[in-house]
Amino acid sequence: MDATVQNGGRPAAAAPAAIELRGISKSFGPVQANRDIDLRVEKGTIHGIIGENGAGKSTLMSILYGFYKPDAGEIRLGGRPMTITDSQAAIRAGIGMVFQHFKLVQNFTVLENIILGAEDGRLLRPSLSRARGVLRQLARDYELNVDPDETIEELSVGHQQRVEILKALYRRADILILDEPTGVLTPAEADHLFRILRGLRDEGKTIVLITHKLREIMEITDTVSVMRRGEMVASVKTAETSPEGLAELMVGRKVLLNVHKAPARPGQAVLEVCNLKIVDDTGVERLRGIDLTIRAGEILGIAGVSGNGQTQLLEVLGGYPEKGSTLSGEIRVNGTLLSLSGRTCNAAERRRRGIGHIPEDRQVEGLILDFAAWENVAFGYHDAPEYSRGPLMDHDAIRRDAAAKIQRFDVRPPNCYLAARNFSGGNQQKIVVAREIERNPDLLLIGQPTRGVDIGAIEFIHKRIVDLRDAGKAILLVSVELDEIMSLSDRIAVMFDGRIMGERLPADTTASELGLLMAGVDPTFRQPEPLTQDP
Amino acid sequence: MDTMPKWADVILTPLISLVLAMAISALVILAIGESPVVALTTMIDGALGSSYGWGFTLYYATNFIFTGLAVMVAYHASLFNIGGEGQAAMGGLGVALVLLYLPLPHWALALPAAMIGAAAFGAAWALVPAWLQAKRGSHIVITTIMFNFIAAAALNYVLVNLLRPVGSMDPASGRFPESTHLPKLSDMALALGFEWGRNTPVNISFFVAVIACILVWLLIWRSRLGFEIRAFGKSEPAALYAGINPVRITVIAMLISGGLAGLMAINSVMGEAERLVLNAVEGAGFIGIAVALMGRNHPLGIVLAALLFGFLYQGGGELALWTSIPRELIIVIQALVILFTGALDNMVRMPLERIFLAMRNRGS
Amino acid sequence: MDLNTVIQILDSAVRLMTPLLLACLAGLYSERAGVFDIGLEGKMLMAAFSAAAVAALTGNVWLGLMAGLLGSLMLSAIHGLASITFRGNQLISGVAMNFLASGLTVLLGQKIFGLGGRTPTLTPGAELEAQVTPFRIWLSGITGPDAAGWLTATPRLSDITLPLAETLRPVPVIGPLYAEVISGHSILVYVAFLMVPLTWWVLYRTRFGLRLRAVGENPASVDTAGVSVTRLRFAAVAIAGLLCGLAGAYLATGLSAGFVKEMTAGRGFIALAALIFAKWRPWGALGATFLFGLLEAVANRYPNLDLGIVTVPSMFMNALPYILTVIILAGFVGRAIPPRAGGEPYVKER
Amino acid sequence: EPALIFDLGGKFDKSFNEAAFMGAQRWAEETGGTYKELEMQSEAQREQALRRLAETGANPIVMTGFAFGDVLNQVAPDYPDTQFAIIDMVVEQPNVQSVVFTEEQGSYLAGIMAAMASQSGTAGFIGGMDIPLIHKFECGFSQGFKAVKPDGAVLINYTGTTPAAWNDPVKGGELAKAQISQGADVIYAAAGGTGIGVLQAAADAGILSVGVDSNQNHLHPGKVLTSMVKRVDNAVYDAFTNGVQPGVKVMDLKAGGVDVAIDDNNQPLITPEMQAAIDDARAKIASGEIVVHDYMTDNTCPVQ
Ligand SMILES: Nc1ncnc2c1ncn2[C@@H]1O[C@H](COP(=O)(O)OP(=O)(O)OP(=O)(O)O)[C@@H](O)[C@H]1O
Ligand SMILES: Nc1ncnc2c1ncn2[C@@H]1O[C@H](COP(=O)(O)OP(=O)(O)OP(=O)(O)O)[C@@H](O)[C@H]1O
Ligand SMILES: [Mg+2]
Ligand SMILES: [Mg+2]
Repeated sequence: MDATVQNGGRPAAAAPAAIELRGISKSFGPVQANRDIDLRVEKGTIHGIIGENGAGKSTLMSILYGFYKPDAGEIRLGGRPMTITDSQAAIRAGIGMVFQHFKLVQNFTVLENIILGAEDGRLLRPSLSRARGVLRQLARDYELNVDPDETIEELSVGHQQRVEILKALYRRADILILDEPTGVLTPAEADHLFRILRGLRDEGKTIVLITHKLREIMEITDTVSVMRRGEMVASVKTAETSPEGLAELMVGRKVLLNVHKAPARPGQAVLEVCNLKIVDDTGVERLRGIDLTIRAGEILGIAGVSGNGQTQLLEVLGGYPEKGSTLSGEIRVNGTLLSLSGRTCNAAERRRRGIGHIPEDRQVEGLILDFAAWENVAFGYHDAPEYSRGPLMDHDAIRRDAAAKIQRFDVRPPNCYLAARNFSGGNQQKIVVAREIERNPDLLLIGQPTRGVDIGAIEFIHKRIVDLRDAGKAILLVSVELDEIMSLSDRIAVMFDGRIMGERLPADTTASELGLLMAGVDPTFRQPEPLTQDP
Repeated sequence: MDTMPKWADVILTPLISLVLAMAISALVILAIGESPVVALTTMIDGALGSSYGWGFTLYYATNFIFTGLAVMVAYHASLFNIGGEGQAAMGGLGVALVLLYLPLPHWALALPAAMIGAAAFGAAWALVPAWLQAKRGSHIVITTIMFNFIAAAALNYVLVNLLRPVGSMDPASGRFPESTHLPKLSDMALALGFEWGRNTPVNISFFVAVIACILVWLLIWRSRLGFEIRAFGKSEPAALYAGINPVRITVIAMLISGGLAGLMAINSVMGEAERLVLNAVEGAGFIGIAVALMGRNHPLGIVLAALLFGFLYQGGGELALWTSIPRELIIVIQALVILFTGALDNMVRMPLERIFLAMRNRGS
Repeated sequence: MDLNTVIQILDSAVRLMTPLLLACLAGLYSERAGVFDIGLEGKMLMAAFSAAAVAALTGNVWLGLMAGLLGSLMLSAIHGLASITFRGNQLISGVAMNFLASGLTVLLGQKIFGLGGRTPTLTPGAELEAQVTPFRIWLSGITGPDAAGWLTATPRLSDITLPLAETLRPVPVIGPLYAEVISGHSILVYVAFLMVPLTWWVLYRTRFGLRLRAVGENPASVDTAGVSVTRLRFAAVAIAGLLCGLAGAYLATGLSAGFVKEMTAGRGFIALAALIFAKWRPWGALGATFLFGLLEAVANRYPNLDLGIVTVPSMFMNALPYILTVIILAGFVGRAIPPRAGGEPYVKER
Repeated sequence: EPALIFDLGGKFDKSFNEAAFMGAQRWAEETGGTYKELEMQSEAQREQALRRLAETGANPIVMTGFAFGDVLNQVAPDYPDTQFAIIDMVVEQPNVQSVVFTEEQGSYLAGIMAAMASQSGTAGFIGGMDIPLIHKFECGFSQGFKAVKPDGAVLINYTGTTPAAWNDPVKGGELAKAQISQGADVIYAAAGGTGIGVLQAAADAGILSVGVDSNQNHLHPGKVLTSMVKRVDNAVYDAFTNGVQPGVKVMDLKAGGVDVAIDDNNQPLITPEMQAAIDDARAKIASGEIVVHDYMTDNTCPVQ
């Protein structure tokens, strides 16, 4: 199955390939991340790479970028053999890379981040003013607008990614590698990114795109390679393949790409939120009066561009509103009023009331990366009676329980002693999902359940969420993936600027209608909401 | 991941590091014109060669176990407690007040009472920095450093003006009542019918220290509180998500830490000096940092590191006492041991890993 | 409190803050680059010893200064090796440096001078003469007597009178302030104060500074930009060494005349506290160290504060700077966020 | 073979340990004998050192510093055949000689000299660690000063409350400068290594200083008014040469235990009147006509 495609989507006949990798191998200690890999990418094409979590995609691209040194193999660029010893060499060879986890300095401005490592001289001032000019040019050419004087921590992830792309372009990259660029983007942002990428390709630049989303592969790439367990299993023209085919190549079995679920049979109201407001410590109103109800046996999906209050909503419901913020309104679960401040407003108390929570960021909130998997399975429920023996924790009981959950959720490797850090993102997510779902909560809060997770795992996680609903539980699902929202939810609410813009049934709406709502436009009233904040 | 068997990492690496440290120390000794062989044999003989030497080694180790545990507990909550020195000094004050002013007819009563006094004073001295860190975000490293200085001044004031017997030159309290003197290990050995460590200060506090190690181990790795402390130490946002209260954990961890540091006083003040002297801590609070870090913040490691430092203290003391080698040499040796086993350990580990990987690849 | 008292206290504060300021800036470079350094104390001590020892042996304070810088740099190199090259624990390494300096200075001092770790007093006199003579003879054998005379000129840093100090003195308030507080310090005091704007400029206006700050916040960003993390961090640690060297040399050859064991007396730790206080910023460092210097100077000036009804005991006045630090920290400064990558060795990962 | 144990400050403390060391050295040079000497690392070693020396047959065993008192009290009865001498502390045991110095008397003389040398009528005292022993120096000095200049003032500073106070010449110098700015023109330093900084600052400012314990006049010839010498060296020398007589041995002014040092370095500073005043006070103290109050007896000082 080792078909190497000779030609990309553009006619480039006999020209040498922009990138040619031959026999690349790389191991980390005992783990072989890449095994004898060949890859050929034509100039002026977009080449996709897909594969399960941990298949070796990021490693391969990091080698190309000089970030890791291969154990064996050869790199050719434009037909010429290159030794890329470090990232500086890669940059000089015209390679730019946007890493899965951005390499930006959080408290620097955009401009400072852009020139870092590519300054013109010893003093910053000339570099900064030149970069400002170049940036303006790039912004015009590629619709890459960012405020050069904003610090990174104040930017949305989408904008942070623009900065990463600008960094590469500023260094005049001809080859641009993007590692899971859309994992954190909203659909609109992703569309924008693809427009930019197409523009770059049309200018003759070569783009390598790592992604878990087959839709994106089909939409934008010219050719695609599939990796599995450190090996390259296929390279094909995108036009000659199908999502199902790719999925099967990738996972090694048939994958259901759509969720099958029975119609919902909603019962009593489990969660009732009434006029919930939050003002944060800087005085900005983050939630402006949220009203919503979720009943037993239904999934309420919340769509919206990230940063419109979803995070705050999840945090408040989860019992840990941001420090220094002021709350008002009412939250009831199963009819009981929850406190919004004070000693009884904490996550442990909420769990006792039957609220489970899969947080948006598994690595920062959901897991303690240095803890073993079994400890993470108890995390948050560590004072549960079945985990205790007198004043101490019953480790045997926890491990038994953890092993069983890991088994049921097909976490790989099924080793409950391994530190969470050493699982791939998809498997980390499965640990969190297992922990929360298996507690059988009356209400489950879910934030971005499948961010960065491979399709095999997505299929699995979606199925479990639906199972929980069918068991008569209420689910609040927050996701920036419209596909996910549309296919999982029984009702969809769209959040914009701290408000619910409207509610729709999945069958009665379209992606474009939701998109408008997400942008703060209510198409039914044909009257745009004011974009400015209330005084 | 695991390129090296665990035993190699836990035993071989520190051992080779220790040998390297000793080799450099030998060079230093040569450089000042003394004989490394004599120095080494004096140290080993003096510290480990007799029950007498062991008696001192264990006495010092007891101090270091307490301060090491103190640093460790705070460290697991990601708090760097440099205040062991001041907390231990205050613990000494607690011990002295209890023993001087409470009528305690027997050591078996005096010990728990003194332990409560020591732990309470030590913990109280840690409370303000803890609270300021939790509530106001004042950096605990500065506040605990400041509290060391403040403790020194306060203790000086109390000893000179309040606890010093009239007419005494010595800024020290009076002697504690005879009835409160702790049994020495040597006495216990005699009671069992053999002679061990006569005239050495190691006393029953050593067992208290060992028990403290076990309790701290249980606390950190077996209890819910310990789970919360470690979780909070690794990630504050995750702790919030799990319903762990940062203020509560910060304060509790520091109270336990300060209490443990304070407990050192039952060994040095109650067990050895039997009165409170101005300089009762003698830097053990700072050694505790090295002990905890070298012991990889695990009670077992702390016991081993404390023994190592006990050995260096006693062996070095012997060196200073019985040879013409200046006592500062011991400080240099300590520095080298800390450096090689604590900070340069990767210098040994990296080549070892390569060797083990090569062996495994050949094997498979 | 009259003007003279104010002037005296400020003057004293300037002297007392100078070693703190230099050490604080040293810590700033190192920690801004992501390498924690609790070994400031040790480096200062090593520098103080090397500077005093060489000044005593050669009779030349400038050679002493060089030696001080080298002594401190040596410890920096070890710290860098441990915490950058071998990715060891930076705190342990710092503790080790403090122990090493504490032992080595006395050991070497005793070996060389036999004065129990003290160096000879750096003022013309018999004690110094005995040390310097062999060097002078050796030197004049090489260069001839004239150069030897020049090379062995001053064993100790002298104070500099700034221009117009005497002329301006009669001007009320400003005159004495200028003549006493601003003028009349050792060259290293002015160097220390100039280091503040210089550091600010380097940090925020140069390429080196940009990269330095970046490597302390997110070393991966620097690494992926093709700049060596190791080299940057070593540079920062070396600068820290040089600044500690100046601080130590100032203690031994400027403020006092010779080395006494443990003479840094905890100033490295105070500098560390000042650094956190300053939130790792150069101007903040100036303010924080000035505050510490001022508090100490005030406590020195008023050893027993007589409040009429009660006399505050001297122990309390001694502890006052530390108590005030805690209060100020709790009341006004708030949370200090350290450089994000501080304390962590850089290991490549995605 | 006699033995000498130094207190924690170490034998080169620029203070009384060093003086003890000098005494032992003098004995060794004169008699050609050898002696054992011990420097300790920690508090717990006091007892260890005493016992080990006693067991190896050293005799007499001399130790410097009050901190040994408590331990010696415990240990001495176990070794009835060994003679001990302790400096700066009284230990009542049949085989212990307690050597105490009347530092207040020597300091009193220094105070007289300071008062006579002072133009401004203000003198300074800088102590090391704030402990009772140093207050004894301070109080004697103040009494002597006030005896000559009742309206004058003595400024008093202590360096600190930790052992670091003995080794901080920088702070010593700063304290001296603070006192100078308040008008002090003679400063008495009883502060070990810190005193070096005091003497230096005084010399730099062109005023006079008074050294302590050993003769420090040579450190800044012509700038050190005198040194209040405490002849620990003599005490050690005596014990080594003549053995130890149990009981309390008071090394007072009369016995030459304390005195103010006058040598070539400070001779030019000593006016005839000053010399006469010292001689007069010396005689009156010896005869009991002047009683210098000892701070230790009641923890107070009659003059302030
Ligand atoms: N820094 C590292 N240290 C040790 N092993 C590593 C490291 N980086 C990668 N690996 C190993 O290499 C393998 C491939 O990892 P890589 O990150 O390339 O996978 P990936 O295909 O990018 O996965 P994902 O889709 O989750 O991003 C992993 O299974 C892992 O075992
Ligand atoms: N430091 C490490 N040591 C050993 N193995 C590691 C290490 N870091 C990551 N791995 C391995 O790398 C593989 C991929 O990890 P990676 O960090 O790429 O997860 P993830 O794929 O990033 O998640 P996602 O792509 O969803 O963000 C995992 O199988 C994990 O076992
Ligand atoms: Mg990846
Ligand atoms: Mg990944």
